[in-house]
Order: sequence, then C-alpha cells, then structure tokens
Amino acid sequence: MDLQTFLQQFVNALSLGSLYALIAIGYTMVYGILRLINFAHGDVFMIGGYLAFYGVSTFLMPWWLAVCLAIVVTTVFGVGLERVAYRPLRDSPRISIMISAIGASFLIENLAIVLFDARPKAFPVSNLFAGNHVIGGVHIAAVSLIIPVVTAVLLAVLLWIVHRTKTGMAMRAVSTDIDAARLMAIDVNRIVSITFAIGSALAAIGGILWALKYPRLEPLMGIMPGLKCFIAAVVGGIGSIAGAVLGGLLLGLIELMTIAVLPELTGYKDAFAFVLLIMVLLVKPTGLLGKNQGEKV
Amino acid sequence: MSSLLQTIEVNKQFGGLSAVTALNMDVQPGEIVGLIGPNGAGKTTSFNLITGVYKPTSGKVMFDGKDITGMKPHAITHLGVARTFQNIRLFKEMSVLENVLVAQHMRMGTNLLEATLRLPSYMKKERHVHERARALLDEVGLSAHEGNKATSLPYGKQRRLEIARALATEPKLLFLDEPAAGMNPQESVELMDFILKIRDQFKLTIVLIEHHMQVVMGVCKRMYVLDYGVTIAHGTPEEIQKNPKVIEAYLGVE
Amino acid sequence: MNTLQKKPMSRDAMLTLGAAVIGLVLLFVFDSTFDRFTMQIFKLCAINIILALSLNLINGFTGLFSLGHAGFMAVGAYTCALLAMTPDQKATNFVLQPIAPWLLDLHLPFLPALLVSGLIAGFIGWFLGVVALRLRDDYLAIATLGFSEIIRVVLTNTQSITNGSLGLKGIPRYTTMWWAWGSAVVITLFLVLLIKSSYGRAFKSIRDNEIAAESMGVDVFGMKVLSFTISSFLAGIAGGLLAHYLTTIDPKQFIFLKTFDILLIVVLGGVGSITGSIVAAIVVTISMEALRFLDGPLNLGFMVTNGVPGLRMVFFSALLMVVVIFRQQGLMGTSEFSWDSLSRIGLLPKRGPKSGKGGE
Amino acid sequence: MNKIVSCLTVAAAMAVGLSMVSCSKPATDSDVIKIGVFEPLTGANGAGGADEYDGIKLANKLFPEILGKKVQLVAVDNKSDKVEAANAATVLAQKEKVNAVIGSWGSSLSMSGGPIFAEAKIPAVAVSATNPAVTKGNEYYFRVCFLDPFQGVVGATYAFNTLKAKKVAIIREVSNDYSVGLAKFFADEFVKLTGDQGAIVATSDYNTGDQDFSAQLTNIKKFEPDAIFAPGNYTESALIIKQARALGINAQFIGGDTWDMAAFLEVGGPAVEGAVFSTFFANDVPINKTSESFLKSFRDEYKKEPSAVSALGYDAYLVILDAIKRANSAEPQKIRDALTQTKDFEGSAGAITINAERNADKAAVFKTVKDGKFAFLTTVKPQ
Repeated sequence: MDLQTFLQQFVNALSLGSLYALIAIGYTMVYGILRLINFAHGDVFMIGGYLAFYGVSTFLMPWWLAVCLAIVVTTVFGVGLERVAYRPLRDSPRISIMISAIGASFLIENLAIVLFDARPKAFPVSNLFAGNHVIGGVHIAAVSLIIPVVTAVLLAVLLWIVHRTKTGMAMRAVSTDIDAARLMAIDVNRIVSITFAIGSALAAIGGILWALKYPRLEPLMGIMPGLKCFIAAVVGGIGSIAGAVLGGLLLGLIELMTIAVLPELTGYKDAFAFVLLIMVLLVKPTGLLGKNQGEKV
Repeated sequence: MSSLLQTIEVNKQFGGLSAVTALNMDVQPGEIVGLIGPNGAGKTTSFNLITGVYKPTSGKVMFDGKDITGMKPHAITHLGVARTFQNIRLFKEMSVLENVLVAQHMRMGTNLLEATLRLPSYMKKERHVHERARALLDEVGLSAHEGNKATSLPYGKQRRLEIARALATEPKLLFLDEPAAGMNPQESVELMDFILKIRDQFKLTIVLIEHHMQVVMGVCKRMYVLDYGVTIAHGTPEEIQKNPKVIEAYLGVE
Repeated sequence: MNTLQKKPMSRDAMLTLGAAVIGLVLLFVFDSTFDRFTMQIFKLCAINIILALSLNLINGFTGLFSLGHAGFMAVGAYTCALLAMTPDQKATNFVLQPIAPWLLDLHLPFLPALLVSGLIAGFIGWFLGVVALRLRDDYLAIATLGFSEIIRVVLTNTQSITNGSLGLKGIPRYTTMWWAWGSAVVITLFLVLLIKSSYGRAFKSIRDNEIAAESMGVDVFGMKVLSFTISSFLAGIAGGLLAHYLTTIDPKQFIFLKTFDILLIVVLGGVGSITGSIVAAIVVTISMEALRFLDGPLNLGFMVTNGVPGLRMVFFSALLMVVVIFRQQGLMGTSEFSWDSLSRIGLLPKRGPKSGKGGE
Repeated sequence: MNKIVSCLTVAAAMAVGLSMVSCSKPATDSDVIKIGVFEPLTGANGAGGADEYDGIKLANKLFPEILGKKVQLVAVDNKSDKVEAANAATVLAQKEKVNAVIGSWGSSLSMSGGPIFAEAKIPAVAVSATNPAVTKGNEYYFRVCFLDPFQGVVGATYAFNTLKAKKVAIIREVSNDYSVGLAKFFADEFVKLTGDQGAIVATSDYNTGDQDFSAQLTNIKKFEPDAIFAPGNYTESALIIKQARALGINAQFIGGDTWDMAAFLEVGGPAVEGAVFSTFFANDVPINKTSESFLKSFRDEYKKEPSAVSALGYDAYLVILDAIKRANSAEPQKIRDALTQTKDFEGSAGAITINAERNADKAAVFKTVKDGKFAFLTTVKPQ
C-alpha cells in the first residue's frame, strides 16, 4: 500500500470511527447507570434521522430548525421510552429488562415500517455539508471533517457535565451503587431520565450526522450501527465515556484497515466487529478503559 | 495430627485495596473454629478465598494435605468443603427438596445418557439421593416443607435449609457464615446444640463466622479475630476476651 | 416416571394413554384430510416447538441469556440440506462457482443427515460455549448474537460450500408431518426427562444462584457448556427440519432477528416452562398466519383502511412488550401442565379416594 | 411420560383447532377470476414489491374483466422472508385457490414459492426476477423480464464497445444472489471480449445494508479502472457512487436493472450523473402504444414516474389476461398452457415472446442519468 492510499484509508477510518464514537457514548452512559443494553438505542438514532428528514422535506423548515427540533423530539422520545419500557422493570431480573429492551427495539422498528414506509428515503443534504476537500492528495468529504469536531465538542461537554456538575456527581453515584445513591437522597429516577435524555440527544445528533454522511433513511438503518456502537462501547470499557470514544475510533480503524490490508476479506466486513468483541471480552472483559465490577458474595 | 485446613500467608487485594492480609489459619480435624471481627474485617472474603469463590492474590490454601489454591469452588466442594452464605443463597425457584438434591448431584456419579433414559442404575441412585435428602431435611426439621418453594420458608428455616444443603455435599469441613444472624436468643441456643450435634453426627470440622458472641464463645474451642483484613489475635475464647487488641478493634480506641 | 412419588397413578396413566391414542389417531386424520396450507402451518408449529424448547433450555432453565439461535439453525439447515441432497441436485444449485468436490459426493439418507446436522451444530455450540460462557448476562447475549452473525457472514462468503447468497434450492421435501411432529415429540420427551433428572436440577440451580450452585459442587461452567451444547444440537435439528420443510434456504433468512422471533415465543409461553413454550409456539405460529389480515385493507365498520403492511409485526412486538412489563412470567411462568391442574380448574373431575371413576 | 404425551396431545389438538379457525374462508365465487399477487410489501425488498404492485393494480383497474368475469387481485405480503414467502405462496395456492400468480420481486422469494405453485399446478409469472434458477425446471413459472446472463452480457458488451473500457473493477453485494450472479456473467463476458484475463482489475464485496464503502473504493482506486461495474440494491449503489466521487474516483459506473428507481437519483444526487445501467423499460421514450397508454394512466393514477418494474408488473397482468383469453378458460392448467404460446405480445416494456424455457426473449434498454433524471440511451436486442 502506498502512502497516499494508506493516508486515505486512515482518514476514511477516522471519519467512520468518530461517528461510531459519538453513538457509543450514548450507549456507555445508559449502561453505566442502569447496566442495561439499550437495544433500542439504534432505533432512537433512526428516529432522529427521520425526524430531521420530515422537518426539512415535509414541513419545509430551515435546516437548523429541523435539526434542533429533531434532537428535542428524539430526546423526549428516549426519556419516554425509559419510562414505559425500562422503569417498570428496574428491580426485575436482568433477563426481563433485556427482553424488554429487545421488545422495545422490535416495536419501534415495526412501527417505523408502518409509519415511515419500508422504502428507503433520500436524506436531503444541505449544501453546507455537500462539499469535498482534497488535502495532500487525500480526499475528505466536508461532512467527514465536521463529525470529529462535533464528537470532540460533545465529548468535552459530557466530561464536564459528568465530572464538574452536581448532576454529573449524582450520575456517578447512581452508576456506582444505585441503592446507596437512593439512600443518599439522590432522586434516582430523575438522574436516569437525564441520562436517557443525554443519550437520546446524542443518538439523534449521531443519526443526523450519519444521514448526512450516508444520505439514506430506512426503518432498519439503526440496527447494525446500533450493534457496532454497542461493541465499540464494550471494547472501550462500558461505562467509560473516554473509553467509548476510544472504542469507536478503534472499531472504525479495524473495520476499514483490515479491508485495506486484506482486500479479499471485504465480504466478511460485518463480522469484524463481532470478532473484535469476542476477543476483547475474552482477553479483557472490562474493556480497554473499564473498571472491574465483580459480584459481591 | 495433621491439619485439615491450613492457609499460608494468604493475601487478597481488590484493586489497590487489601481485603485480607497474611491470613494464617490452621484448623485441626473435628475442631469448631470461630472467625470473628467487626464488619468489613474480611471474614467472608476469607471464606471466599478458601472455598475458591475468589482467587488469592498470593499465598497458599491447603486442605487435607492438598494444595487447593485457585481451584474452582465446585472442585473444592468435591474434595469435601461445604459452606453456607451470609446473604442466603437458596435456589429460589426450586423446592426445598430439590435444593438439597442439587447438592448431591456431584456425588451421584451419573451420566447424561443414564439420567435422561432413566436407566435402572440411575433410578437406583435417584432413590438413594431422595432418601438421603429427606433424611437431612428431617434432621433440620424441614420435612414438612419439602414440596414448598425454598423462598417461601421463613428466614430461620431458610438458614437451616442452607445447612442441610451444605451437609448434602458430604463435607469434611463446613463453613458457616453467620448462621445465627436474625435469630432470637432462644433460637441461638438451639443453633449451638445443633452445630455440636451435626459435628458429631457427620464427623465434621466447622469454621464459623458469627457476630453473636454467645454462640461463638459457646461452641468454639479456638478463634481468629480479623480487623481490616489482618489477623489481630487467635486463641481460646478466654484469651480472646482478654486481648486488648480485640477490645480495641471492637470498641474503637482513640 | 412416577416411581418417585407414591401417588396412585392409574387415573393419570389412563388419561395419558387415552391422550396418546387420540393424538396418534388425530395425526393420522390430519395427515389425510388437511389441505396443504393448514398442513404447512401445522408442521411449522412442530418446528417452532423444537426451536422454542431448545432456546428455553438455555434461557429459561439454565438462566443464560443467549441470542445465538439463528446461527445454530443455519448450521443445521445447511448441513442437513447439503448431506441429504443428491450430487445431481447439488450440482444444479452451484451455477456460479462449482461445489467443493469432497462435498459433492457426500450423500446421506435424511435421518443420519439430520443427526449429523444436530451434531455439527452441537459441536459449534460446544466450541462457542467453551469460549463465551465465561461471560455473563448482557455480555453473553451480545457475544452469542455476534457469533450467530459471524456464522451468517461466513455462510454468505464460502461460496464453494454453501453456494453463498444464492442459497440452496430444490431441497427434497422430507419434512413430512410425521417427521416434524415425531421430532417434536421425541425432543419434548427428552427435554422433560432431562429437566426432571439430576442434570435438570443442576441447570436450574445455576439459573437460580450461580455462586451457590458452584459452592454446592455443581460444575457450573461444565453444566453451562453442556446445556448450551444440547440446545445448539436441538437448534441444529430444527434447522435441518426447516430446510427440508422450506426446500430452499439462503444465509439471509438466518439473520439474528430470527432469534428474536423464537425469543418472542419463549417469553410469551413463560421462561422456564416446557408447556408454555409448546403452547406459545403453536399460538404464535398460527396467529402469525391468522393475523395476516392486519397487513391488508381493514374494514373497521365506519371506514376501510388501506393495507398497512407491517401492522401484524407491530402487534406481535407490542404484545411482547406488554407481556414483559405486565406479566413477566408469561403464559405459564415456570409451571407445567399436569392432569391435576386440569382437575383443579374444573375441567376434570377431582381425584376421589377411588381413582379412575369419572363423571359427576 | 404421562405429562409429556398428554401435553403434546393437548397442544396438537389446539394447533388443529386454531388452524381451522384461521382457515375459514368465504366460498369461492366462480364468477371471479383470482390473480394472486405474491410480493414483498415489507422488509428489505418492500420497495421493489410495492412498485410492482403499483403496476399490477393499475392494470387491474384498466382491465378489470376477462371472459365476462371480474378479475380480483389477492395480494399477500411475503415480507422479504423465505419462510413467510413459503407460507404466503401456500395461502395463495391452497386457501385462496387463485387461478394464476404474479410475482415475486426478488428471485429467491420467487424460488421459495416456486415448488408450491408447481405442486398446485398454478401458473406463476415473475415480474422482475432475473435469476435463471427461477424458471429452470419449474414447468409453472414464467417471467416477463430478461435474465441475468443476458443482462451481464449486454452490460459487458456495452462497457467494451460503447465505453471502450479496457480495465473494469467490480463491486458486488455479496449477500445478494442477484448481484453475485450478474457480476459473474459480466466478468466472464468482459474477459472474453477483451481477451485479457486481467481485464477485471479488482473485485470487492459488501453486504446488504452497508453504508460505508470507502475502504473498498480506496482499494479499487489504485487500479485506476476505466469503469466500475456495481450491480446491487439501488440505495447501496447510489451511496457507493457518491462515496467514489468523494474519493476522487472518476471512472464510469455501470449497473443493472435494480438502479431503475427514483430513490437511486434522490440518494445519489449529482454524484450519479452519467451512471449507465441496463434495464427493462424507458419511460421517457414510449416504444409502442401499450407503453404510451401505460405511462399516461400511471402518471394520472399515482402522480409520479413509473419505475421499470411497475411497467413489468403491468405487463405480467396483461400477459396472463391474454393467456386466459386465448385459452378461453380461467382454469390454471389451461392458462399455463396458453402462457407457453405467448408470442410477440405487445407489453408496455416491449414485445414479449415466451420461449421454451418459459422465459421472455426481450430487449434490454440502456439508460443514463442526465440532469437528475433517467435518460434513454439505446436498446440492445437479444442475439
């Protein structure tokens, strides 16, 4: 591989990886608090994309307004989802909560098929993001430049919230020990709702950026990115925000660089993430930056 | 006489935190040994280290002349070590009888084919374990409840079921983790008699963690005192009662 | 079977014998009178029973949340189809890339092919079990889901063995009603005996409290691997039956969402109930067909809606949610069918001191 | 033993009871001719199925009667899933007892229903299933479109003769039998035409639903191909072209009939400008009277541009009606026999002659994208 091809592949990978990272943060936050794989996270992501689409193309809103509204509505949706599907089961066995999460995901997908139609829709890309840049022979789409910036900004904001605000402190308390947090007069339900709100807002932003980069919407578009971003969160160490970013970038790199080095494996691309997941879980189950969480006997 | 259980310089660290430091226990066959200390002293952790639930960070655990350090709990149980749990861990969806039957699975020496085809050889073993389980339940006074769900029992009976279950594994060494927790004085006295009885009947060696000093002092010949994971004293009940370090640990001294 | 309980068994035995005879006669009658469509659904019920039972063995009885069933089905389906097809049938399938020569001439009758497909699926399950069963809860779920996706991707890409995305067609239609229901009966029998044996107790103890089970001498890891292997074996058998029921398979149909369909059955029936899985498998399979009208135009009396494709699945996913939130134990919880339970709800006369007398 | 046997008996009895309920249906009306529509209306292929259905519905609306009987469409959704497809096909064949079947979009779904229709001796006419295996060995399956080998050959010929390409890269959807097949037929023909074993410089794969193709495309870029053949789903293909352009790849893109969808233009935007593909039908150049009337009524009815498969769906319906007329009977076996005799039937997407393999000998149309619209390039007749 010559240097230019390598650089191009590297840029491709970073651009995909930072998108993974952005969505993985939402997963990791929810998991950190509730120890719950929010299987529906990918579907919340899909909803974000569709809402922005309808805002722009059906209601003819200006771009910024459609995006803001989409984020707000998706956030409300995410919080509502937690209320309906997860809160009633908070003290149930984990299997029940997981089944509920799968059921929620299933339901949202099928509802989306009914409401949005199974046919793929083209996402209207604003000219703002449509351009292309060539830097030293390496081609970069404008949107690929924006994504890492957005990811970095959001990462900084989140780290600030979690480590510098009172709410963040409460979040960390809930994630360490939900019962103890309750005893400390922390309103656990409120903290969980806030976490879901943040997670869903991130999913919406991710969904919109995703749709800008890959301008095609369909009801099942959230499934694969959802799974992969969960894997990214696990690889990075679930519960760790920095870990999620690391995991996302790593997954992007592994997916694309493997193909770059071994082109004959292109057909197996979807399996890479899962192989990586199984390997990481076996070697370091807590992920790269995760903390150990043993069961107390 | 050689020791039944010996722990040699056993250490356990969680992250940077030392939970147990240099645990050196020595238990002779037939003894009843107490393990006491304030909350968070590392008593249950010591049990977990010996029974294989945790792996020691360093040190060695010897049972019956064998090095069992780092072995899996079920393998250690197989060698003849049984235990109960501080926070009761019964099989909650299973009946009282089944709870005891599970503990005998390991000793049944059956195989999948024989068991699913219900060959006569298996049915014979099955009858045998049922008889034994019923006998054990009778022993702990739970015969009347054999068909009930384990979690439907009142607290005290759940503790007894845990003991019956542990006995079903045919142990030589039995660890009891706070058997008297939640019992009134009357029940505690009964428990003491019961412990002595099963020791003799099943030829057991017993190590127990207990907060009820009455119980500990009543049944134990020797005891170890832990504080912050460190063994601060060991000896007979009388020696321990007089030990200034123990008094300090329990009462707290400026 | 009742040697352990000293209950009088004459009434139950008679009822059971009667039921078995009626069942057999019914199967004969159905086989000759049903139209093709009803027959297809009826067979699919049996296959879904096997799938639900095998998933319930790990999820319900051993307490391991595994989402890898679609992968094991796929392995079973491909193995069985490739073994039971004649070299000619295989050759006509592999139009783009010829089939690997060693595979071309490998040909077995249906029963051995079915057993081999179970064994291979079981072996893969064993391997995955050894690798992944150190993980628990959601990690295990996602790892098994991932594994089933890996299987699907491999099946798609190994063209000279599986014919890749073209799939296999013209698979002989061996899955008759007798095969489907016969397998379902044998497997149900096997599972009931397994669950009631000492092994079953060990499985359940792991589900109820893993640490206690380990401390009571249950080789938890070994038992988990065993349960997982058996479950994969059964899923492989079901996959083999499915292949010869559909007569055409391709990798896409074994996407992980397929596992969710089976999970739906298990949850509705009750996680940890064999009876529940059987009943739910039948109800869900049939309602999937019966509710097909939901996808078409609906006459609501006051208005006629346009066809809304997908409404049927909305119904099922909503049902799943409602069950998980409001009735976690599903239809049956962990309880099982017995004649006594029928008398308790008044469908049978209560067992009197003298058994065997019916009627009031 | 007791419990198991009894349990299963009760279960079986229940199954029967329930399936009886689900099977109750109104008595068949002999004044009605039923044509089954066997299409994926949801799932991965939902869009294609819906487009075909649009064409069929339109034809039914315009020609609702034959032999004095009303023609009724019975649509079942096969959900883009093989198990569902088998069930749906059984519903049509056994429960609804249709006289003929149209569909399905997606060759593999058609193959799932194939044996069921054959066993019930009901003729089925595939609309756009281009895989040779659909009709191969199935005496009751017909089609009104051309086949993949033909499409692969005309694609390669076009690339070689018209585009003067010497080096071609292929990017195929490995989980899609259509794409894998077409890629193979194209590659074989192109190598033959150029006489150069290395004429296909690279073959890359992706999976259905993938969204990022940058790694595959970057790999392809270094071979500097003259053209890239990318048969596959229209949205994935549009994304591929878009990403290729973003990576500075200027090679000519060639595709197959699946690109002939409005969403291809919408997703691809300016990037797909100039892309070339073979398809069944051109809506900007009516080739005969049928296509003229089809185009007009379709636009009136749906207020949108028809896709090629809509035209084919329309044709499939008309071909069946024609067969019924010639057979002077709505009996499935007679319709089937009449279908084999179809010759030079003037469909909206060109004349249809059913050959001995029950396939249609038809010309392929080449289209390109010009100013954000599909534009007719040329017609290639079968040799």
